[in-house]
Amino acid sequence: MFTKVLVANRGEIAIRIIRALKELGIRSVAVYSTADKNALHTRIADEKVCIGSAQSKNSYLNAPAIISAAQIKGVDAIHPGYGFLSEDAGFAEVCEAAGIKFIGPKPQDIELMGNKLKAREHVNKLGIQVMPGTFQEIEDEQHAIRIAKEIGLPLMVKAAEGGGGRGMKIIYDEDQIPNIIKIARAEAKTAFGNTSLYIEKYFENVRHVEIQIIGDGNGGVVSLSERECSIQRRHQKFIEESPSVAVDDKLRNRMNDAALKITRNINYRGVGTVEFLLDEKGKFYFMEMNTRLQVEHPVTEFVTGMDIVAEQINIAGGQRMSISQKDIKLKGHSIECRINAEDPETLVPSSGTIHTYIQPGGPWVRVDGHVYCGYEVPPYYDSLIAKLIVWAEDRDSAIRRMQRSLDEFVIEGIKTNIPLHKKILASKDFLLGNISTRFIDKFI
Amino acid sequence: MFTKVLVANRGEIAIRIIRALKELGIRSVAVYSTADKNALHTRIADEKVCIGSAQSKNSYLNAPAIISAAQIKGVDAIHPGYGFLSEDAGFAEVCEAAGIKFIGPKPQDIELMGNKLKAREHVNKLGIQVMPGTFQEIEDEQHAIRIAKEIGLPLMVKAAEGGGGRGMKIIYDEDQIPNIIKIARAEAKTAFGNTSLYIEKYFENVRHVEIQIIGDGNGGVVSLSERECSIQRRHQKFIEESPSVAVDDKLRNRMNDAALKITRNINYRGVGTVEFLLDEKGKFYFMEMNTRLQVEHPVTEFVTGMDIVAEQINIAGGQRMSISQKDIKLKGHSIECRINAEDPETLVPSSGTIHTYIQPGGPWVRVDGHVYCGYEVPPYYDSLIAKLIVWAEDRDSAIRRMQRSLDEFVIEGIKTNIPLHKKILASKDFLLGNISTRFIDKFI
Amino acid sequence: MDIHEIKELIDLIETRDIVEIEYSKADEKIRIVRGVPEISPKGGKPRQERSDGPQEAVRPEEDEDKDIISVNSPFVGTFYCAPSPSEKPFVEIGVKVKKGQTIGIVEAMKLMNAIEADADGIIKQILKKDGDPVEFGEPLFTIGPES
Amino acid sequence: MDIHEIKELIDLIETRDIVEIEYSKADEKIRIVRGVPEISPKGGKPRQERSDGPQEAVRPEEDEDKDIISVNSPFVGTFYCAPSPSEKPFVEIGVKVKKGQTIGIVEAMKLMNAIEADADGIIKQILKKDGDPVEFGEPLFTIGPES
Repeated sequence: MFTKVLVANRGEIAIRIIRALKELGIRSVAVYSTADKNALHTRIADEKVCIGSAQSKNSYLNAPAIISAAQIKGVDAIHPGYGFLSEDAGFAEVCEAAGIKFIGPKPQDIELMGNKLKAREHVNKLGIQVMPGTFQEIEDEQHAIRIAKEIGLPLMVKAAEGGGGRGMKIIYDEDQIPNIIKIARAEAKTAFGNTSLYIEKYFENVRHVEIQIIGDGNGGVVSLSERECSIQRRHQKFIEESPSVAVDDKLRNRMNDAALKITRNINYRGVGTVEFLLDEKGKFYFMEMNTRLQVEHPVTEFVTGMDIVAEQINIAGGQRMSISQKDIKLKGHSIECRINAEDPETLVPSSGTIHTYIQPGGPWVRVDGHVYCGYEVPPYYDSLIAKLIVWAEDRDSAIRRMQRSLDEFVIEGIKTNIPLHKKILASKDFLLGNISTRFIDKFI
Repeated sequence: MFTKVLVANRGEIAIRIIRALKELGIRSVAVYSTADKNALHTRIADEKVCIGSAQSKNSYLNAPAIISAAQIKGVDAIHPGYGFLSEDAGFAEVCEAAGIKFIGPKPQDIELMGNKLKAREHVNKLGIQVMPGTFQEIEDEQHAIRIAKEIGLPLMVKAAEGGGGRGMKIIYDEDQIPNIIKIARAEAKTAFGNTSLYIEKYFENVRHVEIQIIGDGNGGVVSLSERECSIQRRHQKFIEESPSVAVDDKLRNRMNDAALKITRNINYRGVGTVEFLLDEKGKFYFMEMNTRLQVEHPVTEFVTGMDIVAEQINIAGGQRMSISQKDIKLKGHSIECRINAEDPETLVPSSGTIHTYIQPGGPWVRVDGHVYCGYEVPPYYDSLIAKLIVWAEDRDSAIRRMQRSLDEFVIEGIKTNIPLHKKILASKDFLLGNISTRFIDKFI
Repeated sequence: MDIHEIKELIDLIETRDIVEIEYSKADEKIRIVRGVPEISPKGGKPRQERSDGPQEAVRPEEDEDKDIISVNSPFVGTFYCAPSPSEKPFVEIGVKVKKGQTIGIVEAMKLMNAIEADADGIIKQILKKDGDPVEFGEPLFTIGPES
Repeated sequence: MDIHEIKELIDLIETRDIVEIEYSKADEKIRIVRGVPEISPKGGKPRQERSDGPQEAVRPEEDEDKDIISVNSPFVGTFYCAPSPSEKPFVEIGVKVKKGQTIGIVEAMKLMNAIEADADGIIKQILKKDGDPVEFGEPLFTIGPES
C-alpha cells in the first residue's frame, strides 16, 4: 500500500480524502494556492505545499506544479478528487510516467468516457439504450437541422468533451438551431478546448438516476446501486438521495446490470458513476459516465455502509475488492443537500468572511465541509462550502431529519442556498417524491 | 402522541432531545437559567422559558418553576434528560399529578432503583449475582468493621441514595473505617440529603460493562446489549464503546438475560441501564441501574441503528416497542469520547469564551455538543461540552477514525481534555483492549 | 462656521467613512476620525432569535432614567393584576405606591405569589396584562419617583 | 481652515491608510493616525500550524527595510544554487548583482528554471540551501542596495 499520498484538490473533497488517508494510516500531503493559505485542508493534512497563485489554472489545474510538488514530497500516489484534473487522461498518464500512482481509472478509460460520443458508441454497442441522438459530431447547421427533423424537438446540444452538466443548450425551435450551434461551439472551445458538439433528444419530465460502481481492475466490479439526483439547478445537482423512490428492486437490478456491463467490459478500475435518464415508464437511457469520485458519494456510503474513498484508495494501492455484489444491501434512506455560498435568488457566488458558523449535529447527521467561523470564502473557486447528509430508517424520517438539520445550520457573513433547500424539503411534491430534472425551475 | 414537550435540561442532552422531538413532529419548549440565555438549546427549540437564576437549584433543579413553565406553555409531557431531576421519583409524581406525562419510568421504579440497597435486594432475589456486600445500611463503625472482616478488604463505601459514580469511598485499611464512614456520611447528607451508607467489595482489575434496555410498560422489554465504560476518571466515565472486547456472544446473551430479568420483572417502562462489574473470568456482578437516558447512548445507537431517544418518546406517548429482541443485531463498532471543558491535568473545570471552534466531520462521525464559536462556557454546570462519537466496521478502524477526529477538533479559549483522549487512544493497552476501571489512574 | 457649513459637515460625516469631526476656531483645531469598522463580536455574535417563543421582554428604559426601577417576576408563572377576577387591579399607571406594597400576583403551581413594590414611587408602566405568562426575571412594572 | 479644506482632508483620510487626523494651529500640532490595527478575526483566527510540514518561510525583513526586496520562487520544485553540482554557486552573500542576472535555479519536473535578480543590488540573504524543496512564492534571496 501507499505510505504517502498527495491530494491534488481543495475544499471539502480534499478534506474527505485526507480523512480517509489518515484512517488508513497513510501520510497526506495537501497542495494549496496562495488564496487557500488558511484553508482547512492544509491544516489537517500531515504536510502541505503551496503550488501557485489563486487562479485555478496556476495552481489546482497546474499539472507540472502538482507533479513537482509530488516529487519534492516523495509521494507514492496522487488523488485528484473531483473536478480540476480528475478526468484529465493526460494528467493520469503524466503521473504514471513520473512513477506516481494516479488514484483513478486507467487513462484510456478516462479518455473513452471523457469523449461523450465515444462513450455513447461504446455503450450502444453493448446493447444498452443510450439517449436518442447522434453518434457523430455535428458538421454544420444543416446537419443539425436534419437531425432535428429526424429525432424531433426539443433537442439538447452538448459538447463532446463536456460533461458534469456543463456545456449544454436546449433547442425548442428549429429557427434557433444556427444561433445555438454557434454559441455552443464557442463556449465548448473556451470551456473544453474542443469545438465538437453532438445532439441528443431532450426529455422534459424525467429523472436523473445514476449508478455508483467500483472496480478493482482485476475483473472485480460491483455496483453500489442508485442515487436520485433529479433536483438540479442549471444542470447542477442540488439535492441527492439514495435509494430513489422511482426505482424498485426489479428496476434496480436492471440498472445495476447495465452499469456493470458497461464497466466490466473494460475491466474498469476505480470508482465511477454511470448516469441514466429515467422516464416515467421506467425506461432508462445512458447519458454519460463520470470516471471519478462523485460529490454525492456520501449518500451511497450511508445506505451501503461502505467507505467508498477508503475502498478507492485501497484498490489503487493494489488491493482487491473488499466486498462482492451479493453483500451489498441498501439500508434505510439518505439525503444530501449541497450548501453553496451563493445568493439563493440570483445564484451569484457569495464570497466574504463567515462570522457565525454553527453546524448541525446529532444522530445520523454528517457534514462534509471546509469552512469555519472566521474563514474567508475566496472568490476564485466553486461555491460548494459544505455537504449536509443525513440518514434515517425511511425517506420520510430522513426528510424530517434533514429539515431539522437545515434549521440548525447557521452560516452568517455570506449568503447561502439554505433557504432554498428548506423550501424544497417542505414542498409537497418533494415529500411525495414527485420530482424531475425540472423540479427546481417549476418550483421557483 | 404528544404535541408539545418541555425539555427540563440544558446542554447537549437538551439539544439531543429537541432534535428527536423535531424529527417526530412534536413542538419543543426549552427552559433555561439566566446563565444560559445564549445557550444553543434555547435557540433550536420552538419555544423557550427562563425558569430561574444561574444556580441549578434555582433553575434546572427547581421543580415548581419547571412545572409552572410546563403549565404556562401548555405542554403534554416533560423530558428530564439525564442528571438534574431525571431520577427524582417525587418530580415524576408531581408531573403526573399535574397532568403532565413524565418521559421516564414509573415513579416506583425510579424509587426502587434509586435506593441502591433496595435495588440490590430486588436483583438478588431474582437470583442474579450482585456485588458482594451488605443489604442493609451501615449502623455504625463497629458494624462496618464486622462487614470488613466478613467480606475482606478493600471495600467500597457507597451512599444508598447515590449513584452515577458519586458518593463513593474506597477502604484499603481497617484503621481508616471510622474516619471514612464519618466523611462519607457527611458527604451523603450534603449531596443526596440522606445519610444511609452501605458497603460493597471493591474489585481492582475489573471492567464496567452496562446493558442498555428499553421497555414499553406493556410487557415489552428489549436489550440493546452492552457498552464498555471502563475508561473512567474519578468514577466518571470518559470513553465508552460498544461492543466490548471482553464480551463474546455467549456472555452477551447472559448479560442481556440478566438485565431483561431485572426489568421485565417490574414491567419496566422507558429506557434504562443495568450496570455490571465484569471480572477477568467473565463473571459479572450487578452494581446499580440508572432509570434514565444515559450520556453514552449514542454508541448503542450507532451499532444497533435504533434512535433510542425517539423510541423513548414514542413509548412515553403510549406506543408499543417498534422492535423485538431478535431484530437487534450489533453491527460494527462505536466509540464515544466525552469532551469536557476542563484542565486535562488537574480536572478543574474551565470556563470562558470559545474563540475558535472547528468540529470534526466526515463519514460516521457524530458530534453531540452545545457550544459554538463565540460561546461563553458558564462556570455553573457540568463540564461536558461535546460528545464525539464514531462508528466503523471494526474496533481498529473506529479507533483510527476517532484519532483523526480528535486531531481535527479545534477548541480554543478554554481548556479541554482532548489531549488526554489522544494519549489514551494512542496507547497500546487501549488498542489491545486491555482496559479496566483503573486504566486512567495507571495511565496518567 | 454657519448653519450651512454645519449641515455640510453633517452630510459629510453621513456619506463618507468618517465617524468624528472636531473643529475649534480660536487657534484652529481640527480632528477627523475615520470609521472604524464596528468591532462587533465577530464570530460569536449570537444571531437574532428565530424562535417563535416569547420575544425578549422589552426592557424598561432603565438606562435612560436612573431613577426608574423595574419590578421583575421572581417566578415563572402567570401574572395577575388583581386579587381575583372580580376585583379591581392592585395598581394603575400613575398611582403612588409604597415599598413593600402588593402590586400584582404571579401564580406558579396554584400558589399565589405577591409581587411587591421595590421602592416608594409612582407606577410608570404595567408591562404585562392580566393572565399573561411570565418568565423568571421578566419586568412586570416600572416605578419612578414622584415628579 | 474652511469647509473645502476639510473635504480635502476627508478625501485624504479615505484614500490613504489613515484613520485619524488632528490639527491645531497655535504652535502647530498635528496628529495623523495610520491604519487601524487589524481587528484580528476573532473566532476565526487560524491557529498556529500543527502540521509537521514545512514551516512558514521566514519572511525577509521587508517591513524593516523598504529597500530590501525578496526574490521568491515562481515554481514549486527543488532549489539549486549552482548550474551543476560541480560548479560554483551563482552568487554568494555580499555579491553585487544586476537585474535579470541568474542567481539560482528551481527545478520542476526536470525543467531547470532560472531565477533572476529582480533588481540591481547586493545579495543580502540566501534563504534556501542547495537541493532544498521550495514552494510557490517562497522567498529564495533578498537583495538590498549597495551600502
